[in-house]
Amino acid sequence: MVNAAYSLALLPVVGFIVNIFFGSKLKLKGALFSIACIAGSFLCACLLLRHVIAGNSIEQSATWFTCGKYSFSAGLVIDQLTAIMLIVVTLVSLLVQIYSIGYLHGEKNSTRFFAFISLFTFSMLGLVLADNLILVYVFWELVGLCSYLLISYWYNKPSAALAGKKAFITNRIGDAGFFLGIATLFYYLGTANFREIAEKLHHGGFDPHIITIAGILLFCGAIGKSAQFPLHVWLPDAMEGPTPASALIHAATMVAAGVYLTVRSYSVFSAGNFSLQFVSYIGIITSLLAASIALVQNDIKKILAYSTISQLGLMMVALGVGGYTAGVFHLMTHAFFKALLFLCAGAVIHNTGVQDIRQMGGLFGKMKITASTCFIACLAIAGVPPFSGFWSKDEILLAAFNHNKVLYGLSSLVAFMTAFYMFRLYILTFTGKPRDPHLHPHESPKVMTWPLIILASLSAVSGLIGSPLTNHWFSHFIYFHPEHHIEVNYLVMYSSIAVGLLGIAMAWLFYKACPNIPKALAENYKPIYNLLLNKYYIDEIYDTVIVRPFLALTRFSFSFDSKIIDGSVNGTATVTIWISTIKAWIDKYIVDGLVNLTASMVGAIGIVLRRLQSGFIQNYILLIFTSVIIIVLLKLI
Amino acid sequence: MNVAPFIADIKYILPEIILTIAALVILIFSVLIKNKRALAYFSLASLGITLLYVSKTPVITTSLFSGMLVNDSFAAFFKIISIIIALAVILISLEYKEISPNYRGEFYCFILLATTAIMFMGAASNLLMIYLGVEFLSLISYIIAAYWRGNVKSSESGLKYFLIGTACSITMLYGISLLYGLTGSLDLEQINAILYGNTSQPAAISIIILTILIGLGFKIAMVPVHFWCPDVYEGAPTPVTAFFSVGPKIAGFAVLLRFLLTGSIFFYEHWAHLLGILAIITMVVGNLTALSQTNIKRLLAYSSIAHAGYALIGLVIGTHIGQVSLFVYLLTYTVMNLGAFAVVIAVSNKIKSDEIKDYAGLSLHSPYLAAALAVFLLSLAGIPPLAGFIGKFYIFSAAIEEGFITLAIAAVINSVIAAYYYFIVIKTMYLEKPQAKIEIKPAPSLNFALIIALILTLAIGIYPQPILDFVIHTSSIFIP
Amino acid sequence: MWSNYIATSLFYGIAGVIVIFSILSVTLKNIFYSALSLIVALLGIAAIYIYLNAEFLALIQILIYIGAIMTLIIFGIMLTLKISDKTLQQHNKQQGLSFLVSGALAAILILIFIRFKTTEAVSLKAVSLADIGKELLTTYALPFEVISIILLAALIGAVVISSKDM
Amino acid sequence: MIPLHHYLILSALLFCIGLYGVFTRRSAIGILLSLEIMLNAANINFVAFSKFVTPDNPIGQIFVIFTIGVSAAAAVVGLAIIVAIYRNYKTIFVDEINIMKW
Amino acid sequence: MFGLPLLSLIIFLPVLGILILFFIPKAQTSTIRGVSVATTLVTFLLSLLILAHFNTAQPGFQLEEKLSWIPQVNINYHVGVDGLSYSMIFLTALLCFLACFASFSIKDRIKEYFIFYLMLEVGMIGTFLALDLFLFYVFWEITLVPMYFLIGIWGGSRKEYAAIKFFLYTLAGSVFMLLGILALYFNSAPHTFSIVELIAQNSLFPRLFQNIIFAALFFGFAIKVPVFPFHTWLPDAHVEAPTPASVLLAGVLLKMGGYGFFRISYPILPEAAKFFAPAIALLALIGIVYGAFVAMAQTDFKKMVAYSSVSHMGFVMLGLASLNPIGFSGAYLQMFNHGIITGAMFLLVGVLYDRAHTRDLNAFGGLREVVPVFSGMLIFFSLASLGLPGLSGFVSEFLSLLGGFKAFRLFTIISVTGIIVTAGYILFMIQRILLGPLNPKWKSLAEINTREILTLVPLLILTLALGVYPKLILDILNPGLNLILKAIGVAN
Repeated sequence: MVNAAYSLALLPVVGFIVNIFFGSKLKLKGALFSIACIAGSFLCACLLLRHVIAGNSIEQSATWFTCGKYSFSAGLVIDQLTAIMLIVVTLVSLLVQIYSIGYLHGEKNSTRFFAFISLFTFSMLGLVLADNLILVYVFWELVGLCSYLLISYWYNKPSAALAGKKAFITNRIGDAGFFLGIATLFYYLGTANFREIAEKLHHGGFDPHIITIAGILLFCGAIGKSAQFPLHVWLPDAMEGPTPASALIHAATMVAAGVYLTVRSYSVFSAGNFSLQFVSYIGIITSLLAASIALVQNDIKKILAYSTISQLGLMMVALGVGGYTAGVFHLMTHAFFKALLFLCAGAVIHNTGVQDIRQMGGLFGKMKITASTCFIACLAIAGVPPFSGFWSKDEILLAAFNHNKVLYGLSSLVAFMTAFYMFRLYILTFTGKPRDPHLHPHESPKVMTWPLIILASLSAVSGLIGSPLTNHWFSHFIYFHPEHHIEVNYLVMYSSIAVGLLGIAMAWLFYKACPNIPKALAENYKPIYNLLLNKYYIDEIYDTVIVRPFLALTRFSFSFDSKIIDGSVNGTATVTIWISTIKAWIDKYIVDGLVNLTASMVGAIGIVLRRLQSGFIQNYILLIFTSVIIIVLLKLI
Repeated sequence: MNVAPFIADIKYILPEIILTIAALVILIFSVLIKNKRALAYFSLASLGITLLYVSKTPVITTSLFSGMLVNDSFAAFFKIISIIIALAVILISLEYKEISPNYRGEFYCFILLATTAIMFMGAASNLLMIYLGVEFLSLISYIIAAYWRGNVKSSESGLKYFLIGTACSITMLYGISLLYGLTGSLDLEQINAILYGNTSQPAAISIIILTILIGLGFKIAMVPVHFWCPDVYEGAPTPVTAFFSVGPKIAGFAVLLRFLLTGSIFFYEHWAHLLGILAIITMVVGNLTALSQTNIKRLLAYSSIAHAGYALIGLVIGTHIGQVSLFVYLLTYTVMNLGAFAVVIAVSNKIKSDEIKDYAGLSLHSPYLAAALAVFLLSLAGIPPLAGFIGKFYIFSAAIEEGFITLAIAAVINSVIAAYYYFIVIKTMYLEKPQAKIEIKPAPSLNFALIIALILTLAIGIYPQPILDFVIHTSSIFIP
Repeated sequence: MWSNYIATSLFYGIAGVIVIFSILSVTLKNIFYSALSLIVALLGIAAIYIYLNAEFLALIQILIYIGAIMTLIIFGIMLTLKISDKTLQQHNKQQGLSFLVSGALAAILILIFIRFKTTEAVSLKAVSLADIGKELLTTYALPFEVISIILLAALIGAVVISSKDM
Repeated sequence: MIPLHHYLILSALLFCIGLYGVFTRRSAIGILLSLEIMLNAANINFVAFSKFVTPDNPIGQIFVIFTIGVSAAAAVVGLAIIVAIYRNYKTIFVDEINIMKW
Repeated sequence: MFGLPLLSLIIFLPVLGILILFFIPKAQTSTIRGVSVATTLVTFLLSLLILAHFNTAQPGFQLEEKLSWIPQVNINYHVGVDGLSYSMIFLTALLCFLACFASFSIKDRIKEYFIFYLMLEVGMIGTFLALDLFLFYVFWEITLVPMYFLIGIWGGSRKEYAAIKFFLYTLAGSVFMLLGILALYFNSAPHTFSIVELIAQNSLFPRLFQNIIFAALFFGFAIKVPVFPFHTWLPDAHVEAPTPASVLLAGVLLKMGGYGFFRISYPILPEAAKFFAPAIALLALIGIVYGAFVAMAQTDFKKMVAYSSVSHMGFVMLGLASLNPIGFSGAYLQMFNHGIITGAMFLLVGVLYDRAHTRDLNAFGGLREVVPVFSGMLIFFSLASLGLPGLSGFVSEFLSLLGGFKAFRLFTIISVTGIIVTAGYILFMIQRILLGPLNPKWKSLAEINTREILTLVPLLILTLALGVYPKLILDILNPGLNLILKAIGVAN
């Protein structure tokens, strides 16, 4: 069974190598090859899931390298959490790859895209399989790299290059915190392996203060990667990349890595006394912020990006309030319907060539399958009962309700806003009459629609495994420590359905029934509207507060380096003052003497000494005897 | 009539006698025969014989001529060095055009006489003998400095050298008279016996030491008495400058060492402090003024002042290790300096100018010569695989072993500054474009001297052991 | 006793003559006159030698120093004298400092010589010329030979340097 | 009898007068003269010490003989150089003879 | 292998090459190039042969050779190799061999060029193998003169200034080092220069004495590393040096300083090492952050890579100052990796400069379309230099920071910001050169040719191999590092 795990990880690498080196020659065959690889690893994932369901988990590690008495090991662990994640990653990656054959049909050499996608899948699988924090850190940055490569895939677009750089650097900031967290844990607990950390913390006897700091530092990594509040600015810009890439990376898998890390090292968070609250506070701030911005965005991909940020925020809230299972469950369901939404958006953009939803309208007639699958996804994300979104969101609200009423209230507000902006999007793009005459949308080809259909069915069905119908099989499958089962609270369930339906109704009222309400609202609440439209001006704040002064500082340090340090070391600065004062007197000799000399201080004294050599014999003799007199006087005194 | 001892001592000063006779023979023949090269070969032959004789005879330390000279390995060391210098100078000046053909014979005679003068100074242990040796060497130096009669600069350098030289030697004479007055004897041993430990008249002793220091300092171009050095080096014909930079300098150190070490009449601890300061000032002045020089002979002049400063450190240290380092330094300094001057002669024979900018691009059209000069300059700067480094290394290790940390640090900083102006020359040779495209072929004799100097510089640098054995042996007689 | 008194006063007279004439020779504008005043000073010094019962030295002083060297110098003056030289300023500008330096040196030396203590011995027999001759040829034989070579070298050098043809 | 230090004072005076002459005389021969004065000062010293310090052994006097010899040689060489300078520079004023400086 | 003195052979083989070159007339450039490539190749093969003979597990020096050189002063020609020096020898031989290929772009005075080039190699290999302080100092200075000429004659516009500045800086440092060595010599019991004996008696030196000597040696080594205040020679020397010279300068010469710390300063003067550790850590921190900041503001490609070297070498000093096994392994590995990565970066800069004749970053744009293979290589090595996991740069930086974290928590936290800024300026560089719209001027830019690719492939393989499986080299380094740690008296 272990070699299934190895083959699972290594197949995408094979796909990557084939596509990178022989991509230009293989053209389409290269893409098919990488899809085959991903399909292979998906099968292995299913095998492993069956193996894990059968109750046994795999754990293997070998020493990576040693320095002195510390030895660093690298290995893989497959337990329930990993199995679920493997399925999610490989499945979504497979579907996205199939979809992108159609999407990138026109591209010149699209094999590079497939190469990066398979490299990304490899690193994501590695991240999920890794058994210790250091290995996670390794794949963590590799995943960041792939997102950089994919965002700046269309390299001749300057905005894509900028967005890629911004994504990588923001991730790097998070990674810096992540590293410090690993270092604290490594020294304080003596190990980076998850299982050992959990056992050690379980025994207790550790100063909770340090563990809290370690937890918060680890969470910094998650903030960076999952685009939580302070470091969320890169995700909306990451939409520059091709939509299938966004679907896979910026919706389903990579952004979920932050959540996965928090889940995987949950023992650290629970041991610390303040870290869980910290996680929930960050989570709720992010989701509120993102949801409010999404209300007014007009670019279809930006809306989905902000919705991802807010859904992730919700997952963080779930983890923060102790809803370990709820978080993971929402992560899984969200991966499916958010990937689906992105692929629909991709299809829409691919066919209409425009991203602004105000220009779209009435596409339902032309793109039946895309519209219908998108409708299912909207229902799921809004939390309408039979669909997966309802079950996972309900569990989160339940966990929040049990833990802290305020969080519960805010989360349901977020649920309401989510429902509202999703259906605003749906109504504006698909229903009503087409606003832009010269758009001529048409249904996307088979290869794109089939993944949509599969994803739609998944987002419909996947919620059931956590629902009471299968008596909460999911919470028995993934749980933290004592397997406590929270009983269903019907009040919370009904209120979440009500909130969802209210959101849909409002959207229908605003955009279907009387379209002038949004404009009216926008007019009289001008400042708030602009605030939201410009994303609370966070980008601008960052730019003025951090980026611009930073660049100024680099320019200053460069001038400081070349003028002060360089100058003072070989005396150029001070010498210029020296020479100017005695310029007239020794001008001729300075000019030709110094033409190739660096005019260092040493040189200047040399010139003065040289002047002593006046050529007059009697000067010399006089100087000799004066020095004799001086020496004698010195000697006598 | 106790004439016998006088005759018995003659066999000890045979080398000096051979050279004087050779000089006289050259004098006579220079009038009779026309081709001057025969004279040169004759002088080389005589030098060769004396060298063989000196290196063969075992050294028995006795005092000769009732205390006038002392024949010991110290004197033998200086005999060998002075003969080597004379050989090199004659070889270098064979092709030198500026020395007018009809006075070339006298030139060789003077070089031989100068060598005998240095030998006497090396061996003198009597104040009178020291004074005569110094005067003899100075007189010959004034003559050969002004040897290039047509040239304005040469006669000016001769005049400057004469006037300042005589002034300093008369001051030394005055000091010797006072020393004689104080002790009533001219023999160094007796003077030391009398003066040792008696500090009755500090002022008188100070004046005596100072005046003698002025006289000898003049020879090694120490700081207060270094002013003549650049002008004379620039003016005198280049082979003469080559001789000045090594001959008198080493003789000066010989006498200073003899004074310092036969007995601490200099009340050693009393004066080490002053000599140390003078050494540092000499180094600093030599190096700093050299930075802005444009004429290569003046640059080498200032560099020789700086090297006198380094050698002084060896002197200041005074213990056995200090002496050994001084000898090693003088030996390596001689080899490098003569080599450098040989190249300068080869170039000035062709380009007729000593300005540094005329050396531009030398490496392109005569790579061998440029490489040789580069090696010598690097060795002067003290870069490891070469002889100069061994000299500097010994001086630094002596300084550190005896705890003269400030001296060591001053020397170290100075050697960095020195590297700068040596590199100005290397830079012009290698990094700049040449104006004129002239291929410089050095004369065979000059070439021969150059190759020997090059081989010696590299050999001492890479495997200094044989040289060290030779030096340790000679300086072993002074156990302070 | 009386002759003794005259001798000492005569000594101070001669010393005064020497000092005055050497100052004159240093300060006189006309180089020829300063040479002559130097000759007078040298004669005074010869007299001093007699006082120090070094008669032979006095003889040498007069014969060689004045006879040979001073005549040579006067020849030199004649060779290089230009008519215009007489009127020119004979002293360069650094008089002030040089007077200070030489004065200081004089003061230091005199200070030392006043307190100069040395082993003053008294001997019966005066040093005769024969002793000097014997010493010259026995203990100082080597310097004797060396001084001869020096004079020879100086001779040749003078010929080489000042000969006319190039 | 004239005490020793009177002679020494005389020689010191002479030495310094000679020195002053060397500093200030402009003509080369003038300097030569002053050098002769300084030399004689030293000779006086020698003879005085020979009489007072080593009366029975004429070291000082012999030394003076040699110094006179050397000064003769020096004077000869000096004058030769001065003549050569005169031929090249047409002047023997020392402060005009400095082509080589710095 | 049949008793050949392997170490002396590898040191003096280039000398043989120089002798052969002397007799080849200046005109036959191809034979000159052939001979020099052959010499560097054989030297590289020799280094592999040494590896074959080298037993990695056994700590201490192997293949030792000892000949008395100057018995008077107890100086002897004593060479030996252990894990630390072997890795540096391998790096030197490899870079020399690859840079020799890159030297084919040198067109004028080729014979002199290769003579200086081989002389440089002698000095470098000698420094790493010398076990006698005097011999170490001699080889240390031998590298100065050829590098001066390489920069001076074949350099860029301000070559003279850069060459003399490089020379004087290093000379000033090495001269003080000489004083330190001499002081060590005179204070060791039986007056010895041998490093092994000095380490054995390092407990005898009194504390104050150790501090003074450490300061003197620090001055010499810090200039070479370069540590913060003494780094100003590096950008000038790099920018003006021809490509192969700057590859060797960055790849090997900087490592001599670090090697000096590991081999001489730390084991012989343990108390001083502990005493100065915070100061060195602070300088390292400044080096990392300041170097990265200044690199960010550069418009000249080569100068940017030069300043990035200052920043990367800051990690070496941080690891060094941490005085624990992780920090030490990280520091030494960083030296090795930095040599390979920056060597490759400079080769790439050379490739670009040979074609575009400008190094101004803003003059490029969108080259990815025109030269995909070159941009692939550039991206690979840039990512390696910004410390992307999976490549060697990451392992060493991670270990240095981890080691540093244990010793100096606050300094390391600030240094971690360094890796963020590093990512910043490297991606900024990639963006300006490769991404964005194609600058029409470079439409006809020639793709990287096979010769240049061949020089880069070995480095690429090494970076990847050491990144994925660093055990390969860490096992070679560990015995040596543990020995040093034991000498310092740090709990292993």
